[in-house]
Amino acid sequence: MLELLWLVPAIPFASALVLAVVRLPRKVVAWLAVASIAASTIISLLITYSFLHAPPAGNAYTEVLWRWLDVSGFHPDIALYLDPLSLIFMVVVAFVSFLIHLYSTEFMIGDDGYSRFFAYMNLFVASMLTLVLANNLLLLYLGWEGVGLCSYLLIGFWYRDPVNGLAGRKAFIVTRVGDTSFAIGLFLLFQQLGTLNIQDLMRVAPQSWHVGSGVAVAVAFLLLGGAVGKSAQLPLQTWLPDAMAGPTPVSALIHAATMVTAGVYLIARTHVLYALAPSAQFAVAVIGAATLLLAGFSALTQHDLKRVLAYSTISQVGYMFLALGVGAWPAAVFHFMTHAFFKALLFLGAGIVIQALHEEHDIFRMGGLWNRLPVAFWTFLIAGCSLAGLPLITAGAFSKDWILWGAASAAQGSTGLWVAALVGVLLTSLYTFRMIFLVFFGQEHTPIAKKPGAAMLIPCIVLAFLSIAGGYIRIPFAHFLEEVLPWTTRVASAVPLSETASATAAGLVFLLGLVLAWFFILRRPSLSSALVKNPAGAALHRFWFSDWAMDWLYERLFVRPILWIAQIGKGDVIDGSYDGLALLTQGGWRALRSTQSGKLRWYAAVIAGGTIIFIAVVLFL
Amino acid sequence: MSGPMEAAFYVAAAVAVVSTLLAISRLVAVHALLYLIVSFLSVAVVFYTMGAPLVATLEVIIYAGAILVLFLFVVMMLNLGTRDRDQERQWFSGAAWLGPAILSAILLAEVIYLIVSGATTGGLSATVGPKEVALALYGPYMIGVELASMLLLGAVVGATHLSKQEARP
Amino acid sequence: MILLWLIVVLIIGGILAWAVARAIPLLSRWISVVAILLDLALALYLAVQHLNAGPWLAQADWDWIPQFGIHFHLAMDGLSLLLVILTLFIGLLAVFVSWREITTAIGFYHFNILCILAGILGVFLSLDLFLFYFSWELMLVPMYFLILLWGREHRARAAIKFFLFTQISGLLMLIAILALYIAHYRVTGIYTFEYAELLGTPLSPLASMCIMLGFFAAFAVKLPVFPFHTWLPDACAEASTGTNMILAGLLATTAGYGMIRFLFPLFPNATRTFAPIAMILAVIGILYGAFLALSQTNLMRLLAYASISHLGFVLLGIFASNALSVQGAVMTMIAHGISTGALFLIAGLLEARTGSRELDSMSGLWDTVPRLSGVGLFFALASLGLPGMGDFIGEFLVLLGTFRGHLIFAIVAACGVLAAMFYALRFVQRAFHGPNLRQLHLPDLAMREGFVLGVMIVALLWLGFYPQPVFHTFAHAANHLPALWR
Amino acid sequence: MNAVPMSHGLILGGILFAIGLAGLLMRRNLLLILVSIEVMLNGAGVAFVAAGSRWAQPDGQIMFLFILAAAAAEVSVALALLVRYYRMRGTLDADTARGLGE
Repeated sequence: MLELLWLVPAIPFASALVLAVVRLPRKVVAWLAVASIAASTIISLLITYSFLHAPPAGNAYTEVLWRWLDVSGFHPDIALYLDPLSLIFMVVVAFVSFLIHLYSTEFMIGDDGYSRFFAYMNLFVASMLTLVLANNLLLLYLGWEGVGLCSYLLIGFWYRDPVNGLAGRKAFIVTRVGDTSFAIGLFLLFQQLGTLNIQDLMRVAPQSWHVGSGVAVAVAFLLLGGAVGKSAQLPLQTWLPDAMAGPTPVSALIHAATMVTAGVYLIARTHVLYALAPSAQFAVAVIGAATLLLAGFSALTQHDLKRVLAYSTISQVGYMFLALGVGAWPAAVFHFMTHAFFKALLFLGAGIVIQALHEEHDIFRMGGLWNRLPVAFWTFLIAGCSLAGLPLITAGAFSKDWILWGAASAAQGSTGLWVAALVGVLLTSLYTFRMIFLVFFGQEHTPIAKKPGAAMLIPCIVLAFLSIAGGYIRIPFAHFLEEVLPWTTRVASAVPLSETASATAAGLVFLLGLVLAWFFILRRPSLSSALVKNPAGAALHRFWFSDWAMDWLYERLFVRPILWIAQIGKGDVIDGSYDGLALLTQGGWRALRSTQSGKLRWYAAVIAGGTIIFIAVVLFL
Repeated sequence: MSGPMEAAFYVAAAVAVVSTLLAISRLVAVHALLYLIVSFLSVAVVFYTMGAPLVATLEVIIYAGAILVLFLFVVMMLNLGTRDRDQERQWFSGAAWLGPAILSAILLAEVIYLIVSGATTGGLSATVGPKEVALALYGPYMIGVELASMLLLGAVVGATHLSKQEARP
Repeated sequence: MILLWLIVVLIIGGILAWAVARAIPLLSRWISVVAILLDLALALYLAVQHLNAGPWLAQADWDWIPQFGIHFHLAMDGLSLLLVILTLFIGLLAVFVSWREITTAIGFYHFNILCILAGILGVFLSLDLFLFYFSWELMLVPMYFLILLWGREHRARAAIKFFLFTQISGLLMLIAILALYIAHYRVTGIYTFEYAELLGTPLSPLASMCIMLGFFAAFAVKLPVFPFHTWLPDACAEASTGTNMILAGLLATTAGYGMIRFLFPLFPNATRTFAPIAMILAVIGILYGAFLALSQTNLMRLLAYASISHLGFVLLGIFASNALSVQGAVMTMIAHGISTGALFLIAGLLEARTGSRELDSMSGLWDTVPRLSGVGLFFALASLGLPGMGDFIGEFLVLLGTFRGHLIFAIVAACGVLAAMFYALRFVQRAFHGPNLRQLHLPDLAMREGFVLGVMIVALLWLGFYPQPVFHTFAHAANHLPALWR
Repeated sequence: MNAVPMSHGLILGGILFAIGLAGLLMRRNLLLILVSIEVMLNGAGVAFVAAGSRWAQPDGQIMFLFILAAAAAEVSVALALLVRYYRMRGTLDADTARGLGE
C-alpha cells in the first residue's frame, strides 16, 4: 500500500495540469478537481491504515522516485518520506482540501475563472503535499515555493481589481523574504553537513555540533526566518490579513488550514536543530507568544469578518509556535490539526454568510442570522467555541490546554509564557464571541440573498464534527508521535502548577471572555462604542486596527525606499557615464573641427609648428 | 684665406637673403617679383660658386626667366592697381608679420643647430659639370625623368584645361 | 568533418535564403528553418553517437595560414554540445518569431540570422584562438545590421552603441590574443594560436593579469557584466523580437563559454586573483539589473535588465569556481537562454497584438488573451527563480557553490533572487492583471505560437525536474577543464 | 679655394626656406603666397646643390632639376587657378578662399 505514496501529490498535480491546459465544461472541471483530491485523500487514508497496522521498518517509509540531480556531491532525490509526523500532515491536508474543494464547487459556480480556480487549487494541494512529504529540504523548498506561488495566484484570483493583485504580490514578496532566509539556511546546512536529506541532517547534526554552537543557532534562526514568513508570524505577519482578498475557500484552505502551518511543520521536522540551538528555540517561543497577543488585540478591532478570522489565524499559529518553542512538539502538531478543522470551518461559514449577504464583509452590517442560516450558525458556533476553547467538549480546548500546559512545564517553558498564553485565551474568547454575537445575534441589517446548498453544507457539518471529536484522540495522537517528536519536559525546576489547574484556569478565562463579549456587544453596545470614542481608546483602536502600525512602518522602511531607488535608477546611472564619454568625444570632435578652418595660412602655420615640434623632439629628447 | 670664389659666394648669399626678404615684404606685386628676380640671380651665382654651372644656368633660364615671366604675365592680366596696394597695406599692417616671423626664426634656429651640430664638414669645391649630370640623369634617374615629364605634361594639360574653362563663361 | 558541416550548412543556408528571397519570400524562411533543423540533426547525431567517446566528441583540424601558426581547428566537447544545441534551438525560434514580424528585406534578415548562428557555433567549436576571434567578430556585423535595419525608432543609436561596445572590447581581446601568441613564441620559439599549446604558457603575474583582462573585457561586454551592460537595454528596446532573443539569450552564452573554456584554463592564477572583483561586479549586476528592471516601462528594456540580473549569476558561478557553482552557471546559461528567449517572444507577441512595447498600454490582458497571459505568467515565474524550472536549478547551484567560499556574495546574491520577484510580478500584474482598461479584444495564441511556447515550457520544466542529462553531458567536458574548480 | 664650408651652403638654403615660410604665413595675397613657395623651393634646391657639391656627385643637381620641374608644374597650374579665382571672386585674399569645393 505504501508504495502508492507518490500518487498522493501526483494526482492533484496531474489534475492541475489538465485543468490548466484543456478547456473543459464546468461540471467536468468540478468533478475532476474534487475527484483528484478525493483520490488523494482515499489513498492517504489507505496508507495511514496500512502504516498503523503494519508499520514499516523504523516506523518510516522512504520512496525514491528519481534522482533529481547529481552534481559533485550534491545529489538530492525526488523522494518522499513518510513517518508519523508527515503522515498526520498529509492526511489532514488531503482531507481538509477535499472538503474545501467540495465546498468550492458550489461557492465558485458563478465565477468565470472556474477552471483556473481549480487548477490553482489542485496545484496548491499537490505542492502542499510535496512540502509535507519531501524527504530532503530542496524538495521541501520546491513545495514551499509552490504553495507560495499558489497563494499568490489565488489571492489575486479576481485579477480585475488591482487591489487583489497588490495583496497577492505583498503576500508573495513578504513570504519570499522569509524564504530567502530559508534558502540561505539550506546553503549553510549543505556547506556544513554536505547533504540536504532531512533524516541524514537530523542524524548528523547532533554529531557535528554541540548544543548551542554558533552554526546550529545560525541555521535554526535562518530556517525560523522562512517559517516566520510562511506562517505569518511576527515580524512578517502583515501579508495575511491582506490575503483575505482572495476567494473565501482559498482563505479557508491556504490561509487558515494548511499553508500557514507550513512553518510549524518545518520547525517540527527539523526539531533536532532547534534542540541544538536553545536560543533559537526560545526565540520561536517568544515570537509565538508575542504574535498570539498582538494578533489577538488586532482581531478585537476588525470590522471585516474575514480579517477577524485572519488575525485569529495568526494568533493561533502563534500558539503553535509557542508550543514548538517550549518543546511541546506534539502539542503544536495537535493544535495544527484541530486548528485546521475549526478554522477551515469558520472560513467556510464566513463564506456562506458573506455570499448570503451580497458580498458583505462588515460584521457591523450583519446580525440576526442565527435562525435564517441555521446550519451555518450552528457549525460556526461549534467552530467558534472550539477556537475560543470551550472546555471539555471541543477539540480546540484540548489542544490549547495542552499548549498551555506545555508553556508551563515543557523544557523551555516559563510562567511568563504561560501567562501570555492565558491572556491569549481571553483575547480569543473575546473576539470570537464578539464576532459570533455581531454576525448571528442582534438586529438584522442585511437581507439574505442566497441559501447555501448541499455541497457547501456537507463540508461544514463534517468539519463541525471533527472540531469536536478531534480533541478526544489526544492520547493516541501523542503516542503515535512519540518516536518522532517526543515531548520534552523540564528537568530542573518544579512546575508551579498542575495540568488540571492550568486547564481550569483556561476554562475560567474562556468564560470571562464570553461574558465580557456578551456584556459589551449584546447587553451594553453603547458601552463599547463609548470606549472606542474616548480619545485614548480611539488611538489604541486605530493602532490595533492597523495591526500595530506595522504596515505603515514597512511602507516607509522598505517599500518606499526600494521604489525610490528604482525610480532614480530608472535612467541607468552607468549609462549616464557612457553618455558622458560620448559628450567628451563630441567635445574633442568640436575642438578638432574648429582647426579645420579652411584658412590656407592657418594650415601652413600648423604644418610649420608641427615641424618645429617634431624637430625639437628629435633634437632634445 | 679668402679666394674670389669664396667672396663671390658670401656676397651672392647676402644679396640673395636681402633681396628675398624684400621680395616677400613688398606691397606691390611687381616690386616683389623684381626683387625675386634679383634673388634668383644671386642664387644662380651661389650655385656657380658651389661648382654647379648647369644648375646655375637653369636657375637663370627657368626660374628667373620662365617662371617669373609667368608671374609677371599673371600680374598684368589681373590689372592690380592702387586699390590692391591699399588692401595689401591694410593686410600687412600691425603685428601680422610677428607670429610668422617668430615661427620661421625658431625653425631656422633649429635647422642651423642641426647643420652646425651635425657632421657637415668638408668644403664646396668640386665642380660637377653638365656632362656628369646628364649621364646620371639619363642613367640611374631615368624613371625620375619620366615621372617629371609626366608631371609637366599633367601641368600643361591642367593649366590648359583651367584656362579653357574660364574662356567659356 | 561533421563539425565543419555544422557551420557550413548555416552559411550556405543563409546565402540561399538571401538569394531566393526576392523571388519567393516564403521559401527564404523555410530554407532557414531547414538549415537550422539540419544542423540540429547533425548536433544531435553527434550527441548520440559520440557522447561517451572521451573528452572531445569530435575534432577537425586543417592548416589555415601556416606561416602564422593559424589552424582551422574545430572541436566539440560536452559543453560545446550543450550550447550548440541551445543556440540552434533559440535560432530556430528566432526564425519562427520573425514569420510575421519581419516583412522587409526578408532574405537579408535570414542571411544575417544564419550568419550569427554560424558565428556563435564557430565560437563554441573553435580551438584555435585566431579562429575563435574570427568567429567572435563574425557574430558582430550581422547583429549590427539586424538592429539597424529591422529596429524601431532609435535603432541607429542602439546599433552604433552595440557596435562600439562589442568592437572595442573585441579589439582588446585581439590584443590579448596577440600578446599571448607572442609571449608563447618568446618562450618556445613557436608561433601558434592552438589552444592546447597555449595552455601552459608561462607568464609573469602582471602579464598574465593584463592579458586575462583583455579577454575578460570582451566577455564582460558580451555577457554583459555590470558596468559594461548599457548597450543591452538600448539594443533590446529597439531591435526586433527575434534579434532580442539572440541578443539576450545567446550572446551571453558565448561570453560564459569563453570564460569557462579560455579564461580559466589559460590564466589560472590571474583569474584567481581577479575573482573577488569579478564576483563583486556580478553581485552588483544582479541587484542593479533587478532594481532597474523594476522601474522600466518598456517591456523589452525590462526584460533586458532582468537578463542582466540573471547573467550576474553566471558570472558569479564561474568566478566562484567550484564544481557546484560552475555547473550551476552552465545551467543558468541554458535555462536563461530559454526563459528569457520565451519572455522576449511573449513581449513580441504582445507587441504584435497591442501595437506597443510599453507596459502602460497593457492592462488586464488576461481577459482577452488568457492563454498567452498564462504562458507569460509561467515564464515570469521561471524568471523569478521558482523551483521546478531550469532557472532555479542553475541559480540554486550557483548560490550553493558560492556559499562555500564566499558567504557574503552568496547572501547578497540571494537577495537578488528576491529582487527578481519585484519586477517579475510587476510585469505580470501590469500586463496581464488588472482591469482591461482599453477594452481590447485580441486574438489569443495561434497554433504555431502555442507550439513554440509549449516546447519551451516543456524544456524548462524538464531542466527543472530532470536536469541530470545536462550535468552528465557537461561532466565530460568538466573533467578536462581542471582549472575551473580547485 | 675650398674654404666655403658645406654648412654655410646649407644654412643659406635654410635661411631662404625660412624667409619663404615667413612670407607664406604673413601674406594674404595668393600671388605672394605663390612667390613665397617659390622661395622655399629655391631654398631646398640650394641645400641639395650644396650637398651634391660637397661629395662631388651629380645627384644634388639632379634633385634640383626635379624640384625645378615640380616648381614649374606647380606654378603653371597654380597661376591658372589663381586667375580663375580672381575672375570669380575679384580678390586674391587667401583667408576668404574657402569653400572652393562647393
